[in-house]
Amino acid sequence: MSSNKKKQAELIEEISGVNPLKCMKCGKCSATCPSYNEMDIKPHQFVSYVINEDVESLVNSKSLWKCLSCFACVERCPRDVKPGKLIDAARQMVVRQRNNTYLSPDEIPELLDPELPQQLLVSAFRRYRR
Amino acid sequence: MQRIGVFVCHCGSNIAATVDVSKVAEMALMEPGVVHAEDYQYMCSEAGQAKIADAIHEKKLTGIVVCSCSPRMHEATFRKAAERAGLNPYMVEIANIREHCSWIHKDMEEATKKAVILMRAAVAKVNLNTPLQPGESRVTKRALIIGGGIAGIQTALDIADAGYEVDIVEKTPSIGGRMSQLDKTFPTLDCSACILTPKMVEASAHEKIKIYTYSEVENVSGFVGDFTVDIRKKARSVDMDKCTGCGVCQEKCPSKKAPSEFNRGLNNRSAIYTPFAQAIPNVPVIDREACIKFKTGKCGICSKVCQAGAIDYEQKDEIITEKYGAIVVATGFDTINLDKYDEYAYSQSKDVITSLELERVMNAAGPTHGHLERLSDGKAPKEMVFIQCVGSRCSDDRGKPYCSKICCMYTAKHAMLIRDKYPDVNVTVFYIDVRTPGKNFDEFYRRAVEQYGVNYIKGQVGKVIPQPNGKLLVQGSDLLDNRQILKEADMVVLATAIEPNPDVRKIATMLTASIDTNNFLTEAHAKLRPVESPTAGIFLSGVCQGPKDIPETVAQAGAAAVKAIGLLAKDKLMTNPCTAHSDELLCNGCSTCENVCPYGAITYEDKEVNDHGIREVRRLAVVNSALCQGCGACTVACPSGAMDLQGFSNRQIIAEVDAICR
Amino acid sequence: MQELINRAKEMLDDGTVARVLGWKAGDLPYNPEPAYFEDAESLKDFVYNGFCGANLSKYMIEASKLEGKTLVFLKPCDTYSFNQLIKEHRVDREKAYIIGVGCKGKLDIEKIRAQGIKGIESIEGAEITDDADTLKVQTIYGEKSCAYADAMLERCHVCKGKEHKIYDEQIGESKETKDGERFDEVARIEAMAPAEKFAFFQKELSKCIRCNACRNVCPACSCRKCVFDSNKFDSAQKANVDSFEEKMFHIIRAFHVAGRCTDCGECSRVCPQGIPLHLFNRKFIKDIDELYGEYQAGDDTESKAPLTNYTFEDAEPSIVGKRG
Amino acid sequence: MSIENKSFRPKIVAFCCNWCSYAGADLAGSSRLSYPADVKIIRVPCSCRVNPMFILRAFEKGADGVIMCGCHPGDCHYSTGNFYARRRMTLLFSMLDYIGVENGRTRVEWVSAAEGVKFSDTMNSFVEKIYSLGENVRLGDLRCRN
Repeated sequence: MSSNKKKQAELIEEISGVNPLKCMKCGKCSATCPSYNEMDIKPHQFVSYVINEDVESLVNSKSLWKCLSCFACVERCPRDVKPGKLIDAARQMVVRQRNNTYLSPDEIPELLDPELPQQLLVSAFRRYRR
Repeated sequence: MQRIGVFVCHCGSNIAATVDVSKVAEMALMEPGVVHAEDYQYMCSEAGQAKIADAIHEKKLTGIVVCSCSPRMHEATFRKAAERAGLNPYMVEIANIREHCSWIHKDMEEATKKAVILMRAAVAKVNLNTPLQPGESRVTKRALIIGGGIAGIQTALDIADAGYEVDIVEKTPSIGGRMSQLDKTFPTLDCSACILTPKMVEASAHEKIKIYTYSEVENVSGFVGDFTVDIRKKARSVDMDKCTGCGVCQEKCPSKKAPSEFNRGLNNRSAIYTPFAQAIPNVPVIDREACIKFKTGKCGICSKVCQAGAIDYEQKDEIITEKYGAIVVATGFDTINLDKYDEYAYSQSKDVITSLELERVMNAAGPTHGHLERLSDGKAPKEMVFIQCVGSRCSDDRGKPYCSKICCMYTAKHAMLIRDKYPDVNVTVFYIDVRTPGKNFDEFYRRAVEQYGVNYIKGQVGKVIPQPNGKLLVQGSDLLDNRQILKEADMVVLATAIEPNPDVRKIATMLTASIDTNNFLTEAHAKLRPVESPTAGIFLSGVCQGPKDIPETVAQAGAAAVKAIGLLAKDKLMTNPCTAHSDELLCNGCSTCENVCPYGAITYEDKEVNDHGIREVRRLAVVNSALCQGCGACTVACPSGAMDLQGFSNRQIIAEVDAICR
Repeated sequence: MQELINRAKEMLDDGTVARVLGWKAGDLPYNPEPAYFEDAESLKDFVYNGFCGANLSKYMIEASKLEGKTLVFLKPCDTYSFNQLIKEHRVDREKAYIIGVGCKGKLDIEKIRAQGIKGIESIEGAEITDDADTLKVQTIYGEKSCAYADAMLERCHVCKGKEHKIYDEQIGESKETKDGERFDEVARIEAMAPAEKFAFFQKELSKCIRCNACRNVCPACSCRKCVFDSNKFDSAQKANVDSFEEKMFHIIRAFHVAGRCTDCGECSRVCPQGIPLHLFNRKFIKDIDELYGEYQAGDDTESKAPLTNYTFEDAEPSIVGKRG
Repeated sequence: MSIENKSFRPKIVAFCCNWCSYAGADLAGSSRLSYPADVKIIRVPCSCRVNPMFILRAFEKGADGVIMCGCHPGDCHYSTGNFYARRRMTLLFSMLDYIGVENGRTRVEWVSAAEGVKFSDTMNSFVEKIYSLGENVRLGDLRCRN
């Protein structure tokens, strides 16, 4: 069981490319987060959850789907830890587990605004196809 | 054939835990020329050195290999030991089996194998070593200090008090440096100027100290004991001998729109100016960029009002060339540029300031005459927010990876002073960690919290948003209460990271002193030689070597002075005998080597040679061994292989290569 | 040719020069060799024709040590070597009287033989004054012919130009012979796969018999004592066939002359095994031109050589891998 | 690092200048930043002391890789040494590449005295490269006589 927890934490690190040990617990991510009040686990806590190998709680958290992927925390993190990437990776894990329940390309409405940032699209798909 | 002794050091368990030292000694006996090999607990100890001496006597050794720590650590120790035992010190070579072997490898078999190979390479080299005799060079008994801040002033005073001549070169119009810009100092809350200005006066009045302000080091040549330095004295446009420092010119100057460097650009100064009232020398400078006379040719008011006739618009930059035995770098620091930290709105609001700017605001001689007020509207602030670690401890490319060290303490100082003087002002400090090691430091910080009610919140600020009503919305997080904070503030103070003065890289290059990726000058040894540069004769004082506060700076300044005095006290220096020399019979006289010599140590002479019976006059390269520093550039440039380097000869290096590849 | 002899006689007679450095006929019609002529009488053997490829600059090192001036005949490409030797203080300009001679491309007997022309008795059309585009070759099998251009040395196809870079006087016209690009062959090899490059050079270098002809003829290889003959590098272990110098000789030699080699092509001309040795030197020249700006050794006597010069922005060695 | 062919242990010679890179290697050591034991360091006063002949000699004697480390350009203890070294090595490496010797076998890195981490990283990646290239047969085989 514990090795499974470890694997999950490692998977998150691998998907996100983030080394959570670089975090110096400054809290700038939480300070900068526009969704902070909606979140049950706060951005700076994502990091310690991964360090403590408690990916399960992260995956089951409200925060997972409250993160706007605005990447303000990624932009401003002084230590290159980028909690936004961790949460994104956790979402990817969920998406992967659900296999083929997510959108297929031909389901994408044709009238999408071409100016729309791709990042927003991707994160929107992940959020609304729960 | 040499008679070589090999000595393998255990270094306690530092080497012996990963390298089978007795095996290395055993293998050494199979190497050509080796007549003695042994291993011992600590070769560098007195007993260890005695073993070397005994073996030299008993086995009539002509060469020594010590397998131990880095030659940068103990080469000198073992060479001296050999010399005391009657062997030429340059017959000693070190095989580095600690830093380059035992400390980085875990597998004993592998590390031992490598140690044997390193030993073989050293033995192969020693087999080709020849006794070398160091030459002598003279010591110019004068020191140069680059930078006239507290570090430079203190070093200069200490050296001068020991009886040696000292010159200070300061880039700005006055000595004093950053400390002169500070209001109070932690943890005693002394007035900065009150403790600094007496030192400035003392330095300027000292008969052994000469101060070149508004001057820069332009070129450095030579080497330890005998540097030649060109100093550019920038045109001041004021005759220093005639000026009485009355200040009338500054009052009457019609151009008053140049940002004051001393006040960090928070207010303006006249085109002819002294940076601050206690400036030394108290002689103004004309800023030619701002001066109407220089821009349009008309004006000349300062010249008209100057009763001493000291104004000289024709003055030109002057180059002074002087010789020095030692050079101390004391170039100090600046705060980093905040362009990359737009989230703190520094460029958007006048009420977001750096801590150094706050020093000027708090200072009676500053732009607000010491009144704490918003720079946008002059109103007294009610809510003040301090943000720590702005640009410090960043591993991205926006800031600096190191801790700037002084910010925690000066922020506590600022918070305390504000709460003391303006009790109705709320002060909030957003911190990541509060770092207060040092005598009376933590007590100081606790006083700010307990006695003065400064509100410390653990959590970095995410952004500062200027509001239409002129306030600043600070969005932070409180990590301990796990809540996000939105706070309206009247002023925000950024504890901006410090960085070495940007000019230091240029200076380091001139001095050939090593410098790290953060532009801090590298010390010769992090623990044991913290005030010396690896380049002989160059010493480090103050923040140019790493972040430090005033007491530490003064302590290091004194230490650098002692090191410089130790050098100046010598009459003669032994020169490195590992210099280039040219084989007369092989030299083509082609001048290729001369072109790559950085020291001008190679000249050409027409000399008569006897080349196996052929007597003829040839143009030959001659190396001045006093000038040669032994880099070896010429040896590779030489097409015929005539030029070789003593101590690192072609054959020696090839023997090492062969031994490693065997 | 007669004009050269007349002028040489004149200068010997009036004592301007003590000797003449030129070429004299060899035992075969196509192998004239460098020679000193000390009097008018000896000049009867003097020749100057299409086979006088030999670059006389290097001989001026020794001639500079002799009493009096030496009259030397230099072709346009030879003058680069002479300039380079002045730069390196190896020749004395004051001791030389340089007559820049015209050149219409020098011939390579191997190129003629390669066209199946064997048993050569005489060759017509190689004289410098001949305007013919064709060589008539009398052989023991009868008369054969061959286009002049097809018999030219490789270096003449990429000729650096008709201009003499240094001279006291000029005699004779030169002809444009360039019909190829100097670096084409180098570029062709550069484009090969590593294994292919290696196979190419291994094949070529394996022909080497270490006769040292390339070194002896090279005007840049003018060291009093070659590193390969000194014990300074442990590189002179003659007994060991598998020794350092055997393997690395040509690379090291090319490196030693890098930035100094004028690309005179003498090494390839004299190699008895026909190894295209100039491909090493020219690779360095191409790299120097591309990385540090165009540089022609011997263009002048003052400029800094590329290997004794630098800029802060110089390419890093890793560029080698990046260029692909 | 994955070492596929365990029986192959490369010989790697590293030339390090005394003032920066050798000190950087010392720092790597005192910081216990490991790199494979295949690397053996030769101390030279300056990178400009490294004669291309030394490098060819190493290859000829069986080295599988040669790396030269010096002070960063502009930081040379002797002011200009590494500038000359940079040109020399660029031309030498280009020549080796030209005759078909794999370019990965030679490298130049600028490592300051403060860059222990860089030194160790550099050596790790260089050794890995040499493992991937395998034994150096070409320079040993490039002889003038068969």
